[in-house]
Amino acid sequence: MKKDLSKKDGTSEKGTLGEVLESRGVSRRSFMKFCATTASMMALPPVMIPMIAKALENARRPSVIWLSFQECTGCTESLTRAHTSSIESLIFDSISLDYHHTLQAAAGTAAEAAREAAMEENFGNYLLVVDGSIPLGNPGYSTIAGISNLEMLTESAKGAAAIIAVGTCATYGGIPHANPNPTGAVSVKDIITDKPIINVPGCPPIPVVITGVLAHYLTFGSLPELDHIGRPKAFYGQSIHDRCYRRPFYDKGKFAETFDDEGARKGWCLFKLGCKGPTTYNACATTKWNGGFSWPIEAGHPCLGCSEPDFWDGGGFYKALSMPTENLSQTAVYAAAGAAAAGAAIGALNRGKKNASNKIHIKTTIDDLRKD
Amino acid sequence: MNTSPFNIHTGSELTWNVQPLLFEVRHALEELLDSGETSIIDLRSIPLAPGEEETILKTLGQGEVHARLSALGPSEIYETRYAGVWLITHYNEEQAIVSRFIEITKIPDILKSQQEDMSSALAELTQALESQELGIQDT
Amino acid sequence: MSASIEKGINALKREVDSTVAAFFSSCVHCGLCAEACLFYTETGDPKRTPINKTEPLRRIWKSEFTLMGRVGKILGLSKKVDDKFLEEWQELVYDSCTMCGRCSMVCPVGNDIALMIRKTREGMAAAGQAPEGLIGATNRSVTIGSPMGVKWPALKAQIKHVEEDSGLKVPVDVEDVEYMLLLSSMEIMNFPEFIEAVAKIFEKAGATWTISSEAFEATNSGIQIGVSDIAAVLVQRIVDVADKLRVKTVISPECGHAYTAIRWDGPNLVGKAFNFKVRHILEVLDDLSKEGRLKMSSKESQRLTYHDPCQIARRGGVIDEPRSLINMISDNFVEMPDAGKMNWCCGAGGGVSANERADEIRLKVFERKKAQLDEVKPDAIISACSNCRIHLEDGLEEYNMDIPLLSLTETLAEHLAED
Amino acid sequence: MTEIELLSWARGPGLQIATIIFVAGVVIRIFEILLLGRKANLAESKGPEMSSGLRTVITRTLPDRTTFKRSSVTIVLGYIFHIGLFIVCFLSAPHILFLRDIIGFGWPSLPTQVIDAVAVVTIIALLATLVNRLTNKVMRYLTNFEDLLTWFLTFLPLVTGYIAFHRIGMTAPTLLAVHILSVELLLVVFPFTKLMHAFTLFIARWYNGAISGYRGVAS
Repeated sequence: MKKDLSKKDGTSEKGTLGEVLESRGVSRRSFMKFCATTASMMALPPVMIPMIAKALENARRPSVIWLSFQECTGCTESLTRAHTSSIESLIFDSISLDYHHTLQAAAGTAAEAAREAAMEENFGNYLLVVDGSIPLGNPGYSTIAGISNLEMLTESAKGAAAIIAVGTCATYGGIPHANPNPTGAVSVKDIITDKPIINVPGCPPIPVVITGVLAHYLTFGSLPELDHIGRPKAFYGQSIHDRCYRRPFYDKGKFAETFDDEGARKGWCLFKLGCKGPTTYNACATTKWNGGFSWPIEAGHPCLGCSEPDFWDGGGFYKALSMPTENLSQTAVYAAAGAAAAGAAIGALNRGKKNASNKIHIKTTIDDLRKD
Repeated sequence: MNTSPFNIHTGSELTWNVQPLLFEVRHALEELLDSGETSIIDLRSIPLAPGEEETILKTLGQGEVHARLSALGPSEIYETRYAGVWLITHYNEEQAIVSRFIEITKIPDILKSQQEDMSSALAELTQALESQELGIQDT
Repeated sequence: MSASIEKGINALKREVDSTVAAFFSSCVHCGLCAEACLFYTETGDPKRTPINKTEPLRRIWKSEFTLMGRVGKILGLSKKVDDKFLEEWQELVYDSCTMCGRCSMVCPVGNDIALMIRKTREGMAAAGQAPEGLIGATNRSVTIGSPMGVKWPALKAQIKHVEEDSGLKVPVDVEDVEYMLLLSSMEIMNFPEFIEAVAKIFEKAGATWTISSEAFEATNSGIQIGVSDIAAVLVQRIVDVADKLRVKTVISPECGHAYTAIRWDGPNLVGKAFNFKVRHILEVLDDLSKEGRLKMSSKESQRLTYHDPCQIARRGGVIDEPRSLINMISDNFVEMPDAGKMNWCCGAGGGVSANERADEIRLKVFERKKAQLDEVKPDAIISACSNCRIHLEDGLEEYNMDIPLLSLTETLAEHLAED
Repeated sequence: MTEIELLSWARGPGLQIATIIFVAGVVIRIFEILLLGRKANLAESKGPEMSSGLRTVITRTLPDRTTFKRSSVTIVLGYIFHIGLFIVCFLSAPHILFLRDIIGFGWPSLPTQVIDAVAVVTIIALLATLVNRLTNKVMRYLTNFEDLLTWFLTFLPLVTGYIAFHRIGMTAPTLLAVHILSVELLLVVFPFTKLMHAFTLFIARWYNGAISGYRGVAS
């Protein structure tokens, strides 16, 4: 991708991916290896490898514009710190990343010119990647080249074929959106409603998932199947809990109670330590991190639920999911105390009522047994 | 079994994926024998506990054939102790594993010479012969 | 003055206390009480489910003494207690319940349903919804002194007969004696042998006793109809005489509800603990036996069973005494299934026998007792309640069974050792 | 409102509201009952009140032989769903955690498979209870809206819990939120319906035992 970014004119190499690879002298065998790995990356079954090969061969390189708003650059870091293999660079070689203000060599007017040129040239066909949330509170909270995030997003979205929202900030507002949300941060889908949006949440998202989504678009020229909150089902189809290798401990009722007890050392379930695995949908349990080396739960830390909306406001990372988020015992004690007073008052009312009944009671005699 | 650099133990309890996977391999081998149908299992699609992959590889063992590719980084391909069951590991140029498959087939396709490569090989060879660039004359 | 719905509602309000509130709060409508009630088991009519009979009291509790009920009342959602509703319930509260308390023993949440029905009757009676038969009996109790209209001259005549027959003296209005014997009208009219039996036993035991000419009636219609004020008047008569004669112990005769009335409800009705003890005749006899003052010379050879009168056994706590007494005179004693505290009612207690309207159902539900008897096939049935006895005889006749009924006291007297 | 927001509401403000209504309701109801008081018994006693009452609190858990024979279906179903509810409510790990957070201590849990199986049995027993309620002559006669409402509100958390555990139909946060909300609904309704028997039956049984015991009868 560096090759592309070094080109300051903003144009992209033309031709199909097959032609690009051929011109690079990539052998068919290498290409097959690339396809196999891509299939694995896209979480597609291996039987689809030949189909992927055929599709990739004829794929055209799309222009990609990457916008970064209120974010920490963690998403970009995640992507660029992914193992710099020739395989993944092939994926990036097969797109034309025309604008990414963190990565591109161009700056200032030239950079913006590149963006505008790419948008114009590929109007209706380019992919828009967004990381970071958009502040609605005051346009001055976050600007690029004097343009507010909101303006840049709406303008860039007009000609986009599709938008990929990368990271929890772009997908659901993320940490800027967390209570009390001082900037009025919102997600991409809160602003753009007339374009297909793929949400790739995570704080940050797994790099392979980002490339996987790109590969899917590249391979099939279409968006992958999405779940009810816009996430590709291939990666977000199952909860962490369902795919967690520690799940059998949950089922057996074996839990780590603290971070340094026997259960923690034996690798038991982290539910009691606040693991959000049961309510979090992501691919960490299978894809893992750092090139498949490990992932948070394997390292002994509960899942934070970072790929879910509002994960920052979920009542505390170390509070188990089944626990109330607020201090209920205090509530209960106050309620009981208040109710005791109320109960005493009602009790007095009841006794008063009974006393009144006793007072108006006149001794019953045999003359009172029949109605007149 | 403890492959983690952290002090996290992975006892024998963490092997529940091993058996089902081996059963799947056996079933695929049966299919191969009966109908000639080949299968591939993507080891990346299974949520393996630390140490499980090693157990699977250890169980499958190594057989007679062992090949090494140099294509976009190295790849290691060998037939396991069970004929027809192959293990394919793709590495990138930094020697990190990028994907790993168990393939149940007579010979993995990727080992075979590819049609397109043979075509360009033929062209290359022809060109080399024509331009006398084979360098055999000056021995 | 007269009865009115307002008085009925007021009476129900007066009856609500913490027990009633706890009971109604706990009912889950499981229906188990129905299976404990012979009025349901023998008719199969779900209306007669015990807890359903307490509906008038429940409505008042709910709308007057619960948080949601008060809110509901303000919103006009509470179920009305009016004349029409009470009239509809009359047959359930009086004709279909003997207050035997078997339901109170099976309720899984522990509701004393019999107590709740007793309380419900207070409201029914005050609202003028008591059955005619019970109103009549109550009137006679208060005005004449006995529900059956028995007056002192009648008893005096019976005493004379007894004295003539037995040659024993029956003490009347004697002060400072150990025991004062109460009688039920039923015994005076139908079973004067009971007086003779007591005279014989006390003679042998050397106990001092008396009958009062002013207050001899043990039964209490006020308890049955459900008017505590009237029940208190009737109890007070006994208390006054017992205090005047300075007796140590008042004996409740072979009558079920009389025992409840004087033993358990009495002091609470008059609002004062008694200066004397109250014992059932069987308790007295058992005490005498334990002291060696009651000796038997012979035994019954026939197969005997014992019918536990509800108010004496389940609601009275006199369960072991009759058995140890029967064992003195029988080697052939068999228990009916569910005997003792879980015994099935004969079907005529709690004012049902005084309520002619209930005659038909009273005999219908006797089938339960019949089934129990069919299992043990006794030669004779012993009981310790004249009301049970008369109804059992009625029932046996209705179902063409020929089993004689015996009074335990009388049977003991027959086998008394002649020194 | 997103599903995670819904879950957060259920675990936060929702639970607060439900707890306040539940605790306050139960306390008020118990005060309301006990403060009505009852008259001291002036009759000479034949047995103790306190110990007799406590004995009945325990013994009334078991039916007498004849009653069991006559109503075995109702009784057996009652046992199954009550014991099942107890196990599912108080012996499953997430529930113990919930309670530990409130009362400050926990206890060992049962394995998930056991809880799962018990939940299924309890659900079936509750369904059978409903069928029994609608077919049994007496129960059908006694049944009112409240009986059906409380049945439903007891059934709901079981089913939503089962579905949430097995993740059927919707995603986990929604299912968990729905489960917690169903429990909140149950808590809110609890003090004002016959569900109160869970507390008042101890009072009722004690009174029953005390009244009987005073007369020398073990009830």
